[in-house]
Amino acid sequence: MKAKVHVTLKNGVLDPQGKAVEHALGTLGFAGVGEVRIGKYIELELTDDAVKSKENIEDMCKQLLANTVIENFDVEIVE
Amino acid sequence: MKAKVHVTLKNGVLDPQGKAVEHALGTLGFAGVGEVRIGKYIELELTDDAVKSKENIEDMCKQLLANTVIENFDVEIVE
Amino acid sequence: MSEITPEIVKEHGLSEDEWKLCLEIMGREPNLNELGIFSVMWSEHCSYKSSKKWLKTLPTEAPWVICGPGENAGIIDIGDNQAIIFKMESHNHPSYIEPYQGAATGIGGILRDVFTMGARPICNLNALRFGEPDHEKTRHLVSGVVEGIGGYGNCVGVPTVAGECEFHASYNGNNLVNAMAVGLADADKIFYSAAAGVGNPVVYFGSKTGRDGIHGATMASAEFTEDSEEKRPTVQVGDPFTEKLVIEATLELMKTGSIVAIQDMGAAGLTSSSFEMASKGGVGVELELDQVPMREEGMTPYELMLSESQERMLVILKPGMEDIAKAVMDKWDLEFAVIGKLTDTGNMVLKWNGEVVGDLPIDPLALASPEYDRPWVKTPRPAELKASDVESNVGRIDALKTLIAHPNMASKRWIWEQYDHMVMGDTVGRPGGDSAIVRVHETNKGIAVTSDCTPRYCYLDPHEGGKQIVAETYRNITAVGAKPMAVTDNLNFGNPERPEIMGQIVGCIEGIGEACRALEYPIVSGNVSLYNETNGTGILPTPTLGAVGLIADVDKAASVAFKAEGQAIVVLGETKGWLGASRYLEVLCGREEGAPPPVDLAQELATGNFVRAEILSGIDTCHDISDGGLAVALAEMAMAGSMGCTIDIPANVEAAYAWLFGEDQGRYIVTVDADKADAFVMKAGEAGVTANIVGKTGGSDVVLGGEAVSVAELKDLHEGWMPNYMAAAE
Amino acid sequence: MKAAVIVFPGSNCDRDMLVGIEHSLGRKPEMVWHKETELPDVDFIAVPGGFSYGDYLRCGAMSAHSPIMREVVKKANQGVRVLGVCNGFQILTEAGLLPGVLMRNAKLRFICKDVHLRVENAETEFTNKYTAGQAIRIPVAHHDGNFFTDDDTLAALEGNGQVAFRYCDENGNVNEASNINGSRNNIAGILNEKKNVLGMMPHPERLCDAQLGGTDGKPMFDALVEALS
Ligand SMILES: Nc1ncnc2c1ncn2[C@@H]1O[C@H](COP(=O)(O)OP(=O)(O)O)[C@@H](O)[C@H]1O
Ligand SMILES: [Mg+2]
Repeated sequence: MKAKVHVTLKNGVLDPQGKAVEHALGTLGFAGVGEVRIGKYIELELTDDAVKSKENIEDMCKQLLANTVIENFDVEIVE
Repeated sequence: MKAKVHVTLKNGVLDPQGKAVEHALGTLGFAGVGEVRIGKYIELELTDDAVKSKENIEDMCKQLLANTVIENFDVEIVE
Repeated sequence: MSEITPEIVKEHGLSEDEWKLCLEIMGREPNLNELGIFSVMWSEHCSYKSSKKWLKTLPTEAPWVICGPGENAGIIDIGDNQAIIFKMESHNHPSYIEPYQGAATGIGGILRDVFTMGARPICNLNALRFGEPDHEKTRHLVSGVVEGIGGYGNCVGVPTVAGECEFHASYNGNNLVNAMAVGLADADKIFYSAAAGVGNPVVYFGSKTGRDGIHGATMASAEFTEDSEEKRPTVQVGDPFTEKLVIEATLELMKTGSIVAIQDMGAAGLTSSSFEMASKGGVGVELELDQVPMREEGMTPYELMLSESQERMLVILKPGMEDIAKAVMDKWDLEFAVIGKLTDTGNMVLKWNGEVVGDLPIDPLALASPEYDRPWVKTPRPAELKASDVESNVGRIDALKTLIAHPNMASKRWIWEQYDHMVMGDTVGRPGGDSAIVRVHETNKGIAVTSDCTPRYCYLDPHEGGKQIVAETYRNITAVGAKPMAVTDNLNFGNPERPEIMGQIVGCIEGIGEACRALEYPIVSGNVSLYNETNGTGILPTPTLGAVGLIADVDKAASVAFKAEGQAIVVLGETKGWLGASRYLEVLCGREEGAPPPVDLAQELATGNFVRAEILSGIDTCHDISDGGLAVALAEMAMAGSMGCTIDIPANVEAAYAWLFGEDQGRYIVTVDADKADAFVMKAGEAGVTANIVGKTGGSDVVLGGEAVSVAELKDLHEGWMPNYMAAAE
Repeated sequence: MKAAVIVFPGSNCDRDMLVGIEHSLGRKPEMVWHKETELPDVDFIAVPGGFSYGDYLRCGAMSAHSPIMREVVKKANQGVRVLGVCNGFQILTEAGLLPGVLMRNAKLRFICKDVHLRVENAETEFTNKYTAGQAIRIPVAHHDGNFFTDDDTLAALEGNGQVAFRYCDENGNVNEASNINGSRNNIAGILNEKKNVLGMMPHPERLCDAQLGGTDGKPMFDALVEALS
């Protein structure tokens, strides 16, 4: 069992890496790309039944995996 | 229209970040978490029809978004 | 049934003769685990089979040398029971395949060589060579390599204080990344790698072992071909955070008195570390490979022996000290495992869940590794060029402006500002000078460090080129006021199986040896990187040297910047106007030819001693003259001090451009108060050193024989090239 | 002054900080390992720079959860002076002692060089040996020093005199060109509301010794020593 977590920057928060990628894509000749936002994708292997609740993983996000001042997170549990 | 790109480390490639997070979760008292792998999640806004092919985004991945020596990528196009 | 087919032998890079020797040593056909071990132990990278014969000719001794080549790093005595431990090593091939991780793990590896002997690393250097700036791969490589060096070095908290960065078409397919680490230890608390004590536990600590870089060592010994990029998954990823923990844990473990011998796991991982330790100590080893901490499931003994996972150490403990050592590793959250014991069999016995899966005689394998006397031809010395053989259709100011903005001469600030060069709080001389200076913590002593190589000289005349590199490091150390103490070498060449290349290797080593002997400046450690070729085109011969000097009082150190207006500018050493193989010829005339300037070693010593003594008695501004000659050196002093100078070109010179841009060796520029200049020139003469007053400091322009350019304009050109070049990619 | 320096796995400016404090204090501060659950009786705590936990995930995120940080937060709330430099600043924001976050530098590269800072608030126990508007020269060495916060918080910081330092040129002009990392309003260092907690990206402890090229960092430690003795 696994948890897949997406951590993304909130709207309005500056994303220097996204900006740089946006610019670099232009330089490389890839036209037609608008805003680029870079987030994290975290896969957690769950070895123990106790953790398998979504709430539990959300707790991990709040405490560590995301900085909720600037980031949103999204948790999905998969087999 | 958007492209969602996941960039993840290839199997067997060391993930120092994932390892450190795995350890930190343990210290915070979250038991039952096995391996943690951290990748990137990139959202690209597509403003131009020309870029909307999956191949085109895959090209961007190969050239810039992913380091194909150690990373895999996965592209999904959404409305 | 043989499991070892000729194809398998070939895949492991063993020649037919080597395979025969292998059968002879084993007395039977080896199994795959054993073959894998032979393969890495006898790779060029681990065995030095092509260079050994010539390396033996280098001078390695001096009264202040505590430990020369043969251990993980070289050690010199700097008094007060303190020792400096240092070495340079290449990570060329990995950095070409994956620049960030390749360069990063190069830093990690060289740091381990130094702290494994008991030193706390105090600084790093990096010598970089890339293809032409407009080659399609160059920017990407520069960006990745610099980021990787910074990413690793900054995180472990060791300042990167000096280096080099050059571009040349011969590196288009083979960039060079040579990293040097310098550490400080108590002279009476040095740790060596010779295993001892039958029955003593063999202990592993650091990171877990994964399938990283298997066959990295053999890869580093093979030429690149178009399809080498297929080998990518063997790239190792560095974990500088873990390295930082390993440094602290190692130094802490050393204080517990539990260590008999210690060695990092570098190229060829567990294989070379265990064989070297056992061979040096004349003991046998029994390893329980299933006890090795593993990162992945299903790993095999073959993989465990050959993995090049980073941040791992091997140590022989005193009996019964396992718990003490484990407590240290627990504190630092590192893996710890007893993976075997020393035996008296003289063999390496590998066990896997109790079953023997390999049994090899240690000494025959480690010591009887092949040594080749490869055929070589001497490089013919090119004709000497006269000034009149060199066209000069550019004015001197334009020539100067072109030179200082040229990729090979422009400021490398863009690089060193990405390196934390101040962490640890002892960087007294920051990057940008002739040598960087790192203060010995809590003293007023300083360690001066530099790395140098002039590949174009080595290509045209390997012997003179070899001498020149030694002399240049000697000058760079001397120019800050430090005494040159010892050298580490990193010999980068093409394919040694080609006699012309072998001729370059022999010539350079002989030249280096001659100069080191003359200057009482031993080589205490080094590394060889061969087969730097792509599709049959080799790199310029690039025997990079890293040097260490000592200054007793850092407050007396000199720097290149002009400091006061109206001082006399004095050139020490003779200026004849040697343009052969010069930057002027290369950059302004597009010619890479002619005999490079010869080095007079006796004169070098006399001039060096004079300069050093004068700095210690008050001269605070000094710069050696190297690439681009007198004019470029003056411009560098002006830019560093934001102060101009006025230079009079002597009337009797044959050609002004030769006088300004010639690269005659053995020269320094110093400034002295105007009223003391004549006495200074006299004093130099008495010491057997030619001295000429060429002008004076002051103003906002550099004026060369009546023609002027502002220091501000020079600075823009000099500082502008690299950021502009790199920005074009962003 | 009784001072402590917190040491995390991966701290690497802990010794720099120790020496910086020692220059003003005349003796060494106590070094406290992050796994400790109690702080000695101190009136000044420094959280030094480095790459605690490798800066993995987010700079300072994992250290903010170290056992000792609970104590640091407690003491800070009791009024003990806390200085976070570089990674220390990042840790203090992650631990909630200071607002905002430090994002990747706008140009994405690590920067190590001397920069100039304009002293914005010279009336705190950290800064009262400088004068308001003075330009001081202090080195930076960071990859993630791009200070970001939302408009409201920014307005509050500006309104309460919580901005301690701004990046400027050598003449004290705060402009786009001197904003080395893209920070909002050129912010290089901020205070909490009570002004007993200061976080800054530049390293004052690295320029407290003329041999290292300058002493503009020393007045900060002198000021603390004076205030706390
Ligand atoms: N890759 C690098 N890393 C750090 N410092 C560098 C690097 N490349 C060049 N430098 C610094 O730039 C200065 C000039 O380099 P170089 O021209 O090679 O010096 P020199 O001619 O005195 O040998 C030196 O201080 C050197 O340490
Ligand atoms: Mg020099």
